[in-house]
Amino acid sequence: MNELLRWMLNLPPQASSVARHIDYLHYSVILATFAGVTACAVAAVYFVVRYRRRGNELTPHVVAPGWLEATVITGLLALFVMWWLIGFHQYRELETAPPDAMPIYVTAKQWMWKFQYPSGPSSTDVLTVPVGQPVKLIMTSRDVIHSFYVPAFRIKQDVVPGRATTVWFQAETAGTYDIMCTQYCGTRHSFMRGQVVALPPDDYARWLDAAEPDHFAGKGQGQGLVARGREVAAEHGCRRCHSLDGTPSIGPTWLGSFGRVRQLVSGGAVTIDEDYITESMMDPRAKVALGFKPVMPSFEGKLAPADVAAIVELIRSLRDATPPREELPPRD
Amino acid sequence: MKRYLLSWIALVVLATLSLFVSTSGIALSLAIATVKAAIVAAFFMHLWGSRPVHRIVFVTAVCFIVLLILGVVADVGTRDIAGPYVP
Amino acid sequence: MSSQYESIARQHATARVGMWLFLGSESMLFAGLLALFAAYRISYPVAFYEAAKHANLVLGTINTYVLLTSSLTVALALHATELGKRRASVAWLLVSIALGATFDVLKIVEYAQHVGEGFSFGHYYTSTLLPTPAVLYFTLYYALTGLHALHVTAGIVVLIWLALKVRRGDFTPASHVAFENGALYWHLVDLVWIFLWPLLYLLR
Amino acid sequence: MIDYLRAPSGIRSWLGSIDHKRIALMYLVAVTIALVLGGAFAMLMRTKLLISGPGIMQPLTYNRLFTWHGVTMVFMFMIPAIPAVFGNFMLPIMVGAKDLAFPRINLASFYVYCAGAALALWGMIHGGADTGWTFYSPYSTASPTDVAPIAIAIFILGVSSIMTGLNFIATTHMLRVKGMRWMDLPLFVWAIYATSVIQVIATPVLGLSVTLVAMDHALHMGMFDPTLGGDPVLFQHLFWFYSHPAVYIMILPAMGVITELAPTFARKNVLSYKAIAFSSLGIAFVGFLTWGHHMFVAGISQLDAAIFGVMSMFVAIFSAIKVFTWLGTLYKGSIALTAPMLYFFTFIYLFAFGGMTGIAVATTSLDVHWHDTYFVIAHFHFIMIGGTLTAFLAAIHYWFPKMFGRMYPEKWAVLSAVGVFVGFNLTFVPQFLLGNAGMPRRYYSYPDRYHVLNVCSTLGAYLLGSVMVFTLAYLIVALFKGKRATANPWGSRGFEWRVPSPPPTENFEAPLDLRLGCYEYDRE
Repeated sequence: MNELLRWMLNLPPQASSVARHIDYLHYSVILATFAGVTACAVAAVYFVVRYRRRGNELTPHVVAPGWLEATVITGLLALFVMWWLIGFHQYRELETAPPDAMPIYVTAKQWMWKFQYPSGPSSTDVLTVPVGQPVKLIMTSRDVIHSFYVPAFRIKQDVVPGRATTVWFQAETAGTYDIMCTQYCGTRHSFMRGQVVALPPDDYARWLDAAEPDHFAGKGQGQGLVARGREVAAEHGCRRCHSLDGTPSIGPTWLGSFGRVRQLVSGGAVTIDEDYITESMMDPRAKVALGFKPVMPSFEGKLAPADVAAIVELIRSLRDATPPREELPPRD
Repeated sequence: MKRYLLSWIALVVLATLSLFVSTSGIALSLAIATVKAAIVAAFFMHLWGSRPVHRIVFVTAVCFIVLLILGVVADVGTRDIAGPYVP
Repeated sequence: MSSQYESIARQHATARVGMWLFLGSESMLFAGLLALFAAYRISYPVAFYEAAKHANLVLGTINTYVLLTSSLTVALALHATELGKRRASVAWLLVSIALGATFDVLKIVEYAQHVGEGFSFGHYYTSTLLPTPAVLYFTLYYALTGLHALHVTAGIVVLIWLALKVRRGDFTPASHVAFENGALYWHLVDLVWIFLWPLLYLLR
Repeated sequence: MIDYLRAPSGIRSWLGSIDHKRIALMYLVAVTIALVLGGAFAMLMRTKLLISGPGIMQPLTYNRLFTWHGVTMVFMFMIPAIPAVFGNFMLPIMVGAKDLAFPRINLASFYVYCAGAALALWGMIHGGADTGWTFYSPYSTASPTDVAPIAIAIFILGVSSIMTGLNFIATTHMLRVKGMRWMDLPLFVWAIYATSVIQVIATPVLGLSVTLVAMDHALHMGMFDPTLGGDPVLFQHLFWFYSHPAVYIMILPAMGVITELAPTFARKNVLSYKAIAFSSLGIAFVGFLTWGHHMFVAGISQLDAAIFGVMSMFVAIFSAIKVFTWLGTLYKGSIALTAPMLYFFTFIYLFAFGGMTGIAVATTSLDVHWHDTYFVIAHFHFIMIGGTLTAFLAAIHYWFPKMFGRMYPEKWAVLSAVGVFVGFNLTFVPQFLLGNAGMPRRYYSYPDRYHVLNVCSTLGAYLLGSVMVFTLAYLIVALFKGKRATANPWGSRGFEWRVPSPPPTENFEAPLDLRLGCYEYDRE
């Protein structure tokens, strides 16, 4: 039944964990549409034939009974709100990635996709992922709004410049599926297409080892992104203000900070995640940590995406160690 | 005539008041501004005694201004409230 | 009286309804900018807090008093026309025009001072004192007060046209709906400034 | 009483006329030219999509074409079409007035429309705007093409729209004939009133957002510039705050026309007057709460997505009420299958189908798959062409005798109605399937697997285009050669059929007699 309806509606294969549920909701909505519209058509044809004009006779003033109107309205409203409830529940699943999802950094640039894996390799336009494991894409754009769309996974998320948006999926069947940019982004918008290659876990592991990390940053032969992160942090002077072992310094320590909630000078708090770290590198004075001076320079344009990803991975790798008691200076 | 002078005095007093009370946050200043706006609308713009259509148009416009601001603020303010994924 | 109305009073009432619809529509123009201001203020509270300190509170406050007083003088001018006192009405109108002009001049002075300090808008923003999102405060500042100043200037033109008509004696205590609509427009301009002033200047 | 067509003759008397009927005809000419122009752009686009890879035209040309198609159709045809032509002509007669509240503003709105249209055409010839009619920043503020003229032209067209709306609201409130209460108003007047409320309230926000885009593009004002901390999603909020109510500006007058057809050709009282009247107002006001469903995947918060999702479901209820009330009106009627009635059934079928796919797209998780694909394009064309354009054709045929004093050729009209239905379905049903398969919109070249459906859609477009040209042709011929029409060729009780056709400049010799209501077919 599912296959028949999927073929009739010309839907792409259901290759992700959520695709099947979304398609069931799709079938219910489309079938209800056909039912409703054919009912209207049949009623119209019946009325035209049954009540065709025979002469300019007078017609009774029929008033719609209140109960009929009420039931029709509440019935329809219940149906529509039920669809919304199911739809929004699925939307929540689509929007919030599972905590154990493997992060991959996506940079959208005018008319190409760049993928950066946490363990080093990076690739353009082809995203290789393991089957059966949730993958979280942390995406940002270097120029205009693009939109990451994989029809086979039923996922889509606009990639907004100046911000990190995330989308997640879990490939169920191996194969190659099209990536398409669906937000108009310029002359070659329709050529901005890529592929997701879903490999069984062991093939994926083999692919990962074999894949030479892109000499993107020119350094860091063959070691992971975390090691590259340490090197980039030293080279760009981050280590002068941010310690890795918890010793207090000019800037907040990175030890055990990932995932924690941090108070801000401007009041309010923020959970330290990729979004906050990326933003603080590009625009450090936007959300200054409580108890510290806004002295950090901006790294906008000085750090390649691979370096940004490397530093985020470095901070993520330090999160399990327990930080020393954070003594905060009294609030001046 | 007297009504105009009275409302002018009220407006000036309220303006000066909101100057001193501004340190205690934007909400109070906006409340005072709304009172001043009500005075101008009611007396200077004769909303007080004129046709109900005028009041309906004024209230509708104010409602839609607030609606647009709320819609945008509701989005920007709650962008990362989404809790962890519970399967 | 146009032929589709059955009485001149009906035509005047319709003119007032038309004017109020126009005022409702005009105020929606500011709704968009206010929504942007609210959104950016929530995204960057610190930057806006810092930037608001550089807004010239003295000139802002003077402008508030200027506009409030001009609302009074326009109302008095209308009142004088209703009583048939043409000379007093023209006098009050001239005071209102002067106050409106003062507002515009103070605005230009403020703009010059800001641009001098490097707080221009968008890509022309050159100051490095403040956190980067502060440029949004000034872009919004110029957009909001610029649009408002445009409306003040349009209001001044309307007041000048009204003054000429009053001097020519076109308005009688029975028929002066154009004057009422002109006054309504001026009061709307004052109403908008009543909200702009706390938002832009009193962000302490 | 000489009728308004021949009263003062001569070009100057037409171009300077403040008679609402003459201004309506001038709008009809301008709006038809816009329709033909927009249609031509669409035909060129469909021609390119015949082949899947690059070819026939440069990508930049195609991108400009879909922008011009969008701008011309939305701002120069869909929004002014029914209100400015049939609202202008019929509203005063239906409320029993001699003319609109502000005739000079009415004439001014026509010339402001012409100025806006001229500036837009100059912008297009000057090679402007490849940003899509939605002008999403930051691409619209960084586009190599010249965006500012077309953006300012849209602002000017908005001003004309506000002037028309303002005129209609004032007329409905203040110029009803003595003794006509709100519940005696024809339902077309309710629909035009609700449309005017949206026009007056929502259009300024569009004016602001396109001006911001024009200034960002020309003066680098950087309001939405991400490098300066700006947030492009905020532009989408401002744009869709106008543009969703704008789709109700397009559909409400069409619903008004359809509501007038049912009682006349079924010779029967409307099933429930209050349901239709208040659902028009309901659509107008609740329509303002749903703009976020265009941005489910744009990066708005989940809370916002929830609110806008629910509200979109509520606004659909009002449309559903209208469809059931129209069908209910036919029950126990005496239906004559004339050409307007064929358009009536086309409208019911296509609008019901388009509306239900609207519910489908408003369901949040399904929108993630369909957003910005050809499914959305098929949905809104079902409502715009299946709804508004069909109602526009129905209105022209229904009120042709009243406006021009002549009858249209019934045989050709039936043929054109059937042609529109077939051509339309052949064009847009394949696009539903393309959208399901995931073909994104605004694609100059597409993967080969979508090729067959695109060719089919293009053939449908050619058929629909030729039927439209055929319809235009026989209507122009009927202007001069049509049979003389009596005052009430359809035997309708509507107020507009109680004045001679074509009506005199003053509309009424004696004030409108309200003893017999406009939908009372149950007594003589």
